[in-house]
Amino acid sequence: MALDKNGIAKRIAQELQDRWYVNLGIGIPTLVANHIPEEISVDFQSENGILGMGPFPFEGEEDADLINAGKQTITALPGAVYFDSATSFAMIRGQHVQLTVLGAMEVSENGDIANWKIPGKMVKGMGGAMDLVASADNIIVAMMHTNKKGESKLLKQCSLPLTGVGCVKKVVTNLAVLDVTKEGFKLIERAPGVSVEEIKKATEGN
Amino acid sequence: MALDKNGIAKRIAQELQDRWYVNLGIGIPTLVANHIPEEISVDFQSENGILGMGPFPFEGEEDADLINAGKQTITALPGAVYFDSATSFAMIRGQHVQLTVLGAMEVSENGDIANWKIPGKMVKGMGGAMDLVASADNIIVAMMHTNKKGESKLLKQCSLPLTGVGCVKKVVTNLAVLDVTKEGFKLIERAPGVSVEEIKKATEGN
Amino acid sequence: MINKVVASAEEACRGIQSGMTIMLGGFGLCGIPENCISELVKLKINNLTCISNNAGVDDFGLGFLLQQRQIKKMVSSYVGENDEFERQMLSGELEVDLIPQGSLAERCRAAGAGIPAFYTPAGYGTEVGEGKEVRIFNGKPHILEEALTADYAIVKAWKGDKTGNLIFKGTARNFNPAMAMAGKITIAEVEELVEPGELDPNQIHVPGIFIQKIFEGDSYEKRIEQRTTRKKD
Amino acid sequence: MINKVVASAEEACRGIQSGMTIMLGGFGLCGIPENCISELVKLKINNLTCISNNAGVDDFGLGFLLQQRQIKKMVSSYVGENDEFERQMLSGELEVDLIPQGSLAERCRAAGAGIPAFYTPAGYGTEVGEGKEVRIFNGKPHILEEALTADYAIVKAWKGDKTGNLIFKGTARNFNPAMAMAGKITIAEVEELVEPGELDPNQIHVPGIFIQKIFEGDSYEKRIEQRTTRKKD
Repeated sequence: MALDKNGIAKRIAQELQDRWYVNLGIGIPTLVANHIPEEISVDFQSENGILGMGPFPFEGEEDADLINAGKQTITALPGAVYFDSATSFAMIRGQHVQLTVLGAMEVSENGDIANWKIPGKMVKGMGGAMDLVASADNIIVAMMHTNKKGESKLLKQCSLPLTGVGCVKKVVTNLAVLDVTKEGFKLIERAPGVSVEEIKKATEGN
Repeated sequence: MALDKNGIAKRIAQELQDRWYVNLGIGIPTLVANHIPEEISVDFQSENGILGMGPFPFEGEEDADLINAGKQTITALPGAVYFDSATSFAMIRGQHVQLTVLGAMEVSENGDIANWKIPGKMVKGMGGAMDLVASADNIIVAMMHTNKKGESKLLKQCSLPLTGVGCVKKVVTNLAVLDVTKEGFKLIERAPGVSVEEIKKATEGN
Repeated sequence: MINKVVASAEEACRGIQSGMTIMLGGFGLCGIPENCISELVKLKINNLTCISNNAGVDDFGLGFLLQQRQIKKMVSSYVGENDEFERQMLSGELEVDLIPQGSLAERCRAAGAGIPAFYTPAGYGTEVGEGKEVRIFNGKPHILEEALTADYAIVKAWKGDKTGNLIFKGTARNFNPAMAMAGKITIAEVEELVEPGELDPNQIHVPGIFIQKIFEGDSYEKRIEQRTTRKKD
Repeated sequence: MINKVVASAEEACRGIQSGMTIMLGGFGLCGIPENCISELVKLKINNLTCISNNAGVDDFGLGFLLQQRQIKKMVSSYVGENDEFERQMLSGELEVDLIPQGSLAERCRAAGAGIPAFYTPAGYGTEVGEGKEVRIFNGKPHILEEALTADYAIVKAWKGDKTGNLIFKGTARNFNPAMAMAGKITIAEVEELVEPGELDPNQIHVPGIFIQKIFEGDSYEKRIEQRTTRKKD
């Protein structure tokens, strides 16, 4: 049975290592925070200017001056710190953040990623995604294996305008975990009950 | 009668304008702070990380964590702020400091300045001088008109390694106030009782 | 101390004219200069180029200026929360220049710091990198990005003193410090204006040297864009 | 929270070896990592390249390492207060690379911020600019300066918490924040080490993400280099 969004997040959480600083994108990546193994310490960075991000506030305790990059109200854990946008991207560009998890529209077999623009449609902008993917040593993409039309999102070559080049190291989808290697996508793990054939069929790239 | 060091500093203080941020170098420039006209507000920046520098502390009130760029113990005025070296030179390079006053070994008629290195002698380093002279819109050099051998320090061309190129706008010496113009040094003012001939004789550059 | 206090948003914004480039701090609706935005609406100036990470929502923040068609061009990293914005963009009424968020912040800081250009890996190999110089450092391609300045920068802080020293609260800091450095003239509006010396000189986020005018805002709505909460057990 | 605490200077400096490049915060004797410098003397490692704005005085700060001939090369902006330094430099035992102070600070910040190179006007037309690319921006010549990194950066703060968040006091901040960002491994020694949450998250100068090891120093002499005072009236 293919994983749901929470299942994808839970699987990604297993990739986290003790003492890592992690940036989680909007959507499925945000859910990763709910599944951190108890035995490890990780800190969450949000690029609008907080390290040590905690859970959503209790009702009535929201603070308009305390949000995450998705503009959601959040809380700060003990030991948290606030900083400005230039410092935030100094952390990201300077590779002080060990892992970035983000969503994508397309990933190619050489690690290119497209997730910000569909020609002809309203373009909302790349936000911090281009900085994140160009900088991080370690990028995991969290997404569904196919789009709503059933077409593969793991391609030989991205058809949409790129967000970054050759940067994705790992993709976790509803069907599988795949590494991006010099030889293209390498199947690491199948979702429970999903066959190799199903995954191959849903994967355009090699 | 030629000016003494305090006289030079006092003359430079007349150049200061209301609402200016000012960086004073070591030596004669430091004395400028003692002669600010009462009717204007200026703030002193020291490049090691303070704006709103005050006078020396009273005896017994020295704080090892509060010094100026000359490593002297100082105080902070109400409204002062501390910052790090990168931010300090952001202020300087970004031209947020309206005036830099510094000493020099040589100034040339096109505004070059040499004040950091004498070949063959111990080189102490340029400190912040190269950043200051390359950045400031407004640089006044405070120095004696001639060196200890009686040789002019206002030259056609600097003989010592340069600190900055074409950056000095005004020179105040013990003998005169001179502007640096496209046509070279222009005599603006003589020290009391100093003749034009004396100044010409002591000035190699035009 | 150099006194930067002006009486009101009206006095602060005097001098801002049609056709100018204006930077505005904030991330989403968090840390935006609400009082100056209202004043810009009142001034009825237009053809503005606005540099701001986001473009507000339909009925708050920069959305007010969009409703009045005062903005000719937006320079932002993400503009997804505003129907009027979308309409004007798709119809071609509004120019939009999209910049990676980190490059936007660094380009503002660079302008304020006298760094005319720097290399960054962000955007290499994408539309953002087109036409820009590419250079390899440490085996990795980077593109050259130039400093970004503005006729006016308008920032919003939590506390400020009369000489312009600013302190921010929480994630309302965001783009405000870098933009405060980048404006040819920088206006700061604050929730609380105090005397010089009342703020600890160790704890100031933006030194007053970067600020030309400061005033205490009349009122702050501080609207929340995405109210997310959890229930107590 | 990620715990960065180590027991002592000895544990913090374990891993620093002969031949390495080490950054040390401080300006003059103000804000220098006294406990780690003592530990480096004890370790008897040598052939070090030290990046520090100054080189201490004969009997304090980096002077201790110079006395023991542990330094092969100094990278500084000003080194005028040290006779032993002068002797070693003039005799050719010690290499010295002099860098304009602002470029030194910005090159450290750049390394920490993932900016491999930037343009600055400082040093154009001087020995510092020789061999460096020159480019005109806004009609003014600038030179290209590259980021400056180190195997270890050692910084000294006033207060720190267990996750590495740092707060400085007065002008003892100086080069410490930029160097904290630039080290491949950064060690922070602090006068007072507290629990996470004890420092106000709004008032931290260096976020803990830049720090790998932190400890409370045993003792600080905090020597004053130029004791200047005035008399009470």
